[in-house]
Amino acid sequence: MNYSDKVMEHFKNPRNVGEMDSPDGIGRIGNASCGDIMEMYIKVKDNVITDAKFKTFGCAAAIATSSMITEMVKGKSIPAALKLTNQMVVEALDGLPPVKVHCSVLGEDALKSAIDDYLKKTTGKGLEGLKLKNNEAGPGH
Amino acid sequence: MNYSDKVMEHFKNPRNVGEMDSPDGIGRIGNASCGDIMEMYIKVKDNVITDAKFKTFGCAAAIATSSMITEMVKGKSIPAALKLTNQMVVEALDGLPPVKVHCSVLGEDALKSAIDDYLKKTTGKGLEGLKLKNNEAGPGH
Amino acid sequence: MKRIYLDNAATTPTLPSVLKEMLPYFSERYGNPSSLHSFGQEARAAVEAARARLAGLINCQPAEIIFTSGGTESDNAALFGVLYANKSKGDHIITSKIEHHAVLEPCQWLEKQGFKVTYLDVDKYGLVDPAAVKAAITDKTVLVSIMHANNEIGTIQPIEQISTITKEAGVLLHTDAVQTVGQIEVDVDKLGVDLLSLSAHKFYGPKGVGALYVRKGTRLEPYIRGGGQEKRRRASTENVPGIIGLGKAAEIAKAEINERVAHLLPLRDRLIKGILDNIPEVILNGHPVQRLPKNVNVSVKYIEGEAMLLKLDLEGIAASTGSACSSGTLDPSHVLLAIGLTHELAHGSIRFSLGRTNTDKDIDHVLEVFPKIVKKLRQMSPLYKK
Amino acid sequence: MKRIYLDNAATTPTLPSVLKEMLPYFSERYGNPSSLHSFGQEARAAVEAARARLAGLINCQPAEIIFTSGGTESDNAALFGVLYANKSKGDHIITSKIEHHAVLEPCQWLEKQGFKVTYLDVDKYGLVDPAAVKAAITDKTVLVSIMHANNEIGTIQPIEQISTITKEAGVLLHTDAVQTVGQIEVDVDKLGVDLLSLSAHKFYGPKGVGALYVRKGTRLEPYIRGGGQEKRRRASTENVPGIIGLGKAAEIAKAEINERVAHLLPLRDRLIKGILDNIPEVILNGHPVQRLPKNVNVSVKYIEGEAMLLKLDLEGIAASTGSACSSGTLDPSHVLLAIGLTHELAHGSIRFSLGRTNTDKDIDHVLEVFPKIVKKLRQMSPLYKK
Ligand SMILES: Cc1ncc(COP(=O)(O)O)c(C=O)c1O
Ligand SMILES: Cc1ncc(COP(=O)(O)O)c(C=O)c1O
Repeated sequence: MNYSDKVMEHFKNPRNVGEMDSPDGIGRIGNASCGDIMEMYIKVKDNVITDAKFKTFGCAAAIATSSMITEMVKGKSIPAALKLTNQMVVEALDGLPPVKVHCSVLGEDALKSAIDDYLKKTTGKGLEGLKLKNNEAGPGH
Repeated sequence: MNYSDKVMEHFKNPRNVGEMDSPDGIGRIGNASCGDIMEMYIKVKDNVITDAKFKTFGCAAAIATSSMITEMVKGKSIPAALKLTNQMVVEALDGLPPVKVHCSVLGEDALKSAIDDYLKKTTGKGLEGLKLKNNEAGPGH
Repeated sequence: MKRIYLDNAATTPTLPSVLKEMLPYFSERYGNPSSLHSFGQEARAAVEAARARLAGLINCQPAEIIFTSGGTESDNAALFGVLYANKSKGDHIITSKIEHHAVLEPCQWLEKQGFKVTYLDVDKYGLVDPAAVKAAITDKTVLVSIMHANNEIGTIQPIEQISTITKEAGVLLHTDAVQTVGQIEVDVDKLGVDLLSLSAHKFYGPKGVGALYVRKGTRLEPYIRGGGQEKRRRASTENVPGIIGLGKAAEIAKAEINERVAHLLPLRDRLIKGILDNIPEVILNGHPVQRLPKNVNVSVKYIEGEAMLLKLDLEGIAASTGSACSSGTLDPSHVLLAIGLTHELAHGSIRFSLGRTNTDKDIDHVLEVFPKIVKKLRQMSPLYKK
Repeated sequence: MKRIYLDNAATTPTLPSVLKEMLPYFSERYGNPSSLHSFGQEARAAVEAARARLAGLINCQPAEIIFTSGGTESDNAALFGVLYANKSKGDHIITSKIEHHAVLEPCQWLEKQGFKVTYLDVDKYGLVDPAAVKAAITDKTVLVSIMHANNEIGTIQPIEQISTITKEAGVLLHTDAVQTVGQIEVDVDKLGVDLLSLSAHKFYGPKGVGALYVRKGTRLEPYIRGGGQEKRRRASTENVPGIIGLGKAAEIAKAEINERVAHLLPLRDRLIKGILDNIPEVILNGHPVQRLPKNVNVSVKYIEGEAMLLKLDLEGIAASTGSACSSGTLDPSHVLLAIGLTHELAHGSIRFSLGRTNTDKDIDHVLEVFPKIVKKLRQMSPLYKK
């Protein structure tokens, strides 16, 4: 596969791998039958994402995307994190092969699901108008 | 073309090329539209073919066949010459490529036409039951 | 870093001795075999010598061999050529669900043109049941096409049993032997097939050249049309160096075939055993015994194939996977699904295919590196709960 | 004996510099470009570099190039692929009577499947009349296929004028440029074509590899089916060494093209003049000016082509003929008949096709030897009356 050095670097040394003790939000996206599952955990303090972790079943692009997006959201406020698009993740990775762009969509969706989960837990209602780009599976699927 | 050495030898050095002054029989077979024309001239004395010559428009196989058949009939009696088949010419040439076997048929036909012509001139009637194998053209065509 | 090539089912290196025979036919003996002059005739003679060598490997007459551009064209030409040439006889093909795409896609195209295709199921080992072939034959059946051995899981089909049935029924039998020619014995008479596809680059010949064996008397419409080459059965200026390479590869294969099998079987079995013993929750795909000597295919639970493949590549080990992530489509290998694997297990498959030069040391290295890779990826997997 | 190769329209030697670039891809960088590991990726990169080189030669985007097994496959794939992909639009093809068999035979096959084909006449020089193309277009016409230059008589067609017409009519235009790519300028935009066939071995690349240019947006069904290669437009493991050879041959052709033309034109014209001046009753076939720089084709009255060819071969000169005697069929060249030659003249044709390394000395030799051969054969001919 024709991956950028950045993708390979994140695949070789993924950041923020693992589960989180008592996370403030959890997002789970994808399913094994399409070959990708991402779980994202966030810690939030004063409306700012202070930590993020992930577990991913998937290809190198899925793993690199997960790693990159957890790096990108750390330190961002919830509104700022919500502005993160899969396109920005792809750019941060110096591009993805066309057939792999859907992995970055999963990453964006996993993050949004985690924020949705956090909001539900704290405000009782989830992300307004939450629409996941990847229509294969909803949160918690 | 995958010709035997014998064919190539007769093609390079064809025997008995040329016309004949006052031949006793002339056979002409084939036509230019199928790419082969053979003219055969025979001299007959006491029912024996004492000389044979040819002119041929055609490929190497046609030329070699003509050369070989003129060699083969010289010294043969008319009945013996009539027993000459294209198969015998092919064998004498150490074989011909399958697509070229029709050239040897032309040779046999040219010889028969020449004998037919000789018989017509001498006896007033031609070769009984003359059937040329090559149905493209009759004698003198 | 030493690189270990374990993807011999995808392609093999051209043997130096094969390349050596090809070389003069590029820039020196470059004639077109259809040309009548001496340049052409020396090329023609070389092509015919190569045909005889290949005939020697699969035990047929040289005239029964049509040179093609590879296994895919051979498969396309066989299916298309038999069906169109026998339209008056019938319109029905029987094949299996685990054929190579080079058979399946032409079948799908033929269906669009009105032909009928039966795709037979296979059992969990990937075996076609000869009785199912028999049951599927109708009076409209023209051709049965069952591969000799599967490229992914290595299962070898009971072609001899199937040919007994097709002969009885008066139906033609084609086999895609791309994965077996040069690897195990392939004898068209013993197999009893009427058509057989092969490809040079799968057994140490060059890429871009293959052949279709067509039993004498079998009616076949040409697929590539336009000239008198290959006795009007396959047009186009012959790939002379490629054909010579194929001929030489066949000659070497014939001499080496027993040696090749004897060399690979213990390596294959050690690798299978080593993986199954050292990594928990791994299953072997394909038949345990009726299996290509070069083929090892396992599914590793909880992790995905492309990730494994790339981790192995980073350690210098070249392998392959049936995961969808590697193919650019959303579906994993149709073969792995057909033998009953879940999508998850199909995505978690990895294939090692061994070759002539692999050694015990190579196996050692894989067995050292691979369990660690699996462990790392599992630690990252949300599906894996220790 | 020095051999003089004057059959460059049949095939050309692979340039040593082309072969040199191919060599590592046989036994060292042997990966399958579809493989994800490093062996595969280095092969993939090389294939894409070759694609870019070829795109540079014909002035297209790399993505518009599909690699094939040669000119014949490219022609088959173009005709079949366009007609089947555009079935809803129409069913009519327009072509000419002097196309290569690689175009004519697929047309005949398509006719059997119910498609309609118009075969346009040509004038005595072998030119297609653009007005005739225009007149033949109906609302069912999908494709016009007219060759860029004829392989036998060298006549170059007015493709630019034809493309003005096809564009206006909204009809696709294919050209068989097997004889022009690498020989004269070929620019797909200047020509205005939608599809173009080429073959490596006609311009100093290896045999068994070619390409089909398909303008972006043109619908095309694949012809060789079975895998995701070439963006699903042509299945089969890529012929990596062959493709790299094609790329290198393209790069060299681009650099040399003006030089090639400048070198061949005077040689061609000297040979034509020399033959016409020194041998009575000879006619030049093809167009006197709109003609491939390499092509000399004459008909010699009263004698047959194969005999001339073999006599020349005995003198070390390699040529070609349109005589039936060379083809194994009963009919002489359809091209020579289409330009109005009698059977006798068609049988008496001989083609010399020049190449990169031919010299004035070679021409001298032909002009010394050929008249003598003609004289000898005429002395043997029953048609020749001095
Ligand atoms: C079983 C099988 N059939 C057909 C093919 C196609 O062969 P090729 O790539 O030479 O066209 C392959 C390999 O790709 C194969 O493994
Ligand atoms: C005009 C033309 N088209 C097509 C072809 C076929 O090319 P190939 O022999 O590479 O298949 C040739 C040469 O044989 C040709 O001259």
